[in-house]
Amino acid sequence: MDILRLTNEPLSLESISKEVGSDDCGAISSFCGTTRNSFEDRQVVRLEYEAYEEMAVSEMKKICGALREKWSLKHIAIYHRLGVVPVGESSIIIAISSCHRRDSLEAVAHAIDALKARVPIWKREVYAEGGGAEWKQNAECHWRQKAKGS
Amino acid sequence: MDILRLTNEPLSLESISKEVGSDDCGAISSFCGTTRNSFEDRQVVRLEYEAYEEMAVSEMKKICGALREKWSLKHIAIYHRLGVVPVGESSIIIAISSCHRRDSLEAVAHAIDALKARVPIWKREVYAEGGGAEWKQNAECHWRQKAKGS
Amino acid sequence: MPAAADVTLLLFAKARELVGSPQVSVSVPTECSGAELRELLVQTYPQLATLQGTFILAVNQRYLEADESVTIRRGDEVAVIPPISGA
Amino acid sequence: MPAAADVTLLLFAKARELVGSPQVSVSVPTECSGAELRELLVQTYPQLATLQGTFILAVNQRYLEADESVTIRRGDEVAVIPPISGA
Repeated sequence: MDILRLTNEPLSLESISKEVGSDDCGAISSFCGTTRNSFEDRQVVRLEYEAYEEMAVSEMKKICGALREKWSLKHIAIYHRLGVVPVGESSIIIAISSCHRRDSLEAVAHAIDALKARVPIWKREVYAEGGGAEWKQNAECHWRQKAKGS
Repeated sequence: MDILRLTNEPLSLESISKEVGSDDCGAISSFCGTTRNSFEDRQVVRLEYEAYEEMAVSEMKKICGALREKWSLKHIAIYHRLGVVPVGESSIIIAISSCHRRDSLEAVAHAIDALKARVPIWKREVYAEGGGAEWKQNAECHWRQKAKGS
Repeated sequence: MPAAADVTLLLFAKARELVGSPQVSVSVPTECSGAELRELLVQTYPQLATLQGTFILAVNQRYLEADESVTIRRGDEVAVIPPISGA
Repeated sequence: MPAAADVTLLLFAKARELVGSPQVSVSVPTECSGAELRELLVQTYPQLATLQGTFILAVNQRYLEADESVTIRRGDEVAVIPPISGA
């Protein structure tokens, strides 16, 4: 089962972890991305996220398909938060269950990389003290890399 | 900060994750090992764990030292449950925070491997329907591997 | 004149800010490449010029590579996608 | 007779079940290798024979390799450690 959600609500690692839990699997690996309080010496007040929602979910489904081709996984949950995400709170939680830990550990690392490369979600970083705001770009964005290479 | 605990109480991924969270770090990776309901076609009723507690904590500290030599980590939490762990509940939670995700993702994978190889904790698997109980052995136990090699 | 189709153009993040709207209607050729379509959109919306070279397009929620050809029909959804920054 | 010391012997998991106690007092040589100490403990507690070849020892909470020499003092803590199965 793939559980893919875009939500404006705070994310709960406990409940997402329980969603992927299964009595016949012994491993749950997860990754939690949170809002940091600074970026290159500038104080971050909050992040604001927006998404091309339908396409984001579609791209997440493709990621799940690719993960399942490579690893033996039970459940995959990918939750991305939209709207304002204050400092210290989670913008992304990925949790994956498997019978053997290697599968879910490797799959989680791959999932976050793939999400940062392909899922159409954008982050605006808002700074303190009149420092303004800025749309960010993932280093992993899959066409930024192509542009660099050409 | 290293948070190392052996406890007979249920483990909470949410609260352990919060313990390692930090406003200046954007990544928390975690691993959760749970009691599976079967082992090689036998139905497992529960697991029972015991530890050489002082040495277990000492070995966990060594693991943390090794992790910090290789990766840039903020906080490391390793919680292992002792006593009875029913099916579906967690026996181990490892959560690690870092500024960059690669560090905590790789460190968690390494931590669980190192724990299974070196930390003196033992698991007794109790089976259903008069199937008895059995002390288990990790494939990763560091001297089982040496014995095989010689 | 090659055939054209009226489509919905979705704009996100910086693109939305530059154009001043999250979506507009626009006429595009029914047969073209990603690069051609991108060029045409910048001509139609010069405000996107500062993003040129960094944005990519999606047609009906599917990424369109610069060297890829696509058939577009009336009512299709085209999206301007600036470099992503999810998670 | 080489010098001897009385130590606390801790027993865990299967070893505890075999010997029937979590800890006992035992006299061991003050200088020996891991292999020698293990051999002596199996002689002292034949119940451990079924674990021979699979257990390792720890002295004062530190693993003792078979080919490693150790100095043991009165009151030290020696542990019989069957193959581990944590997590």
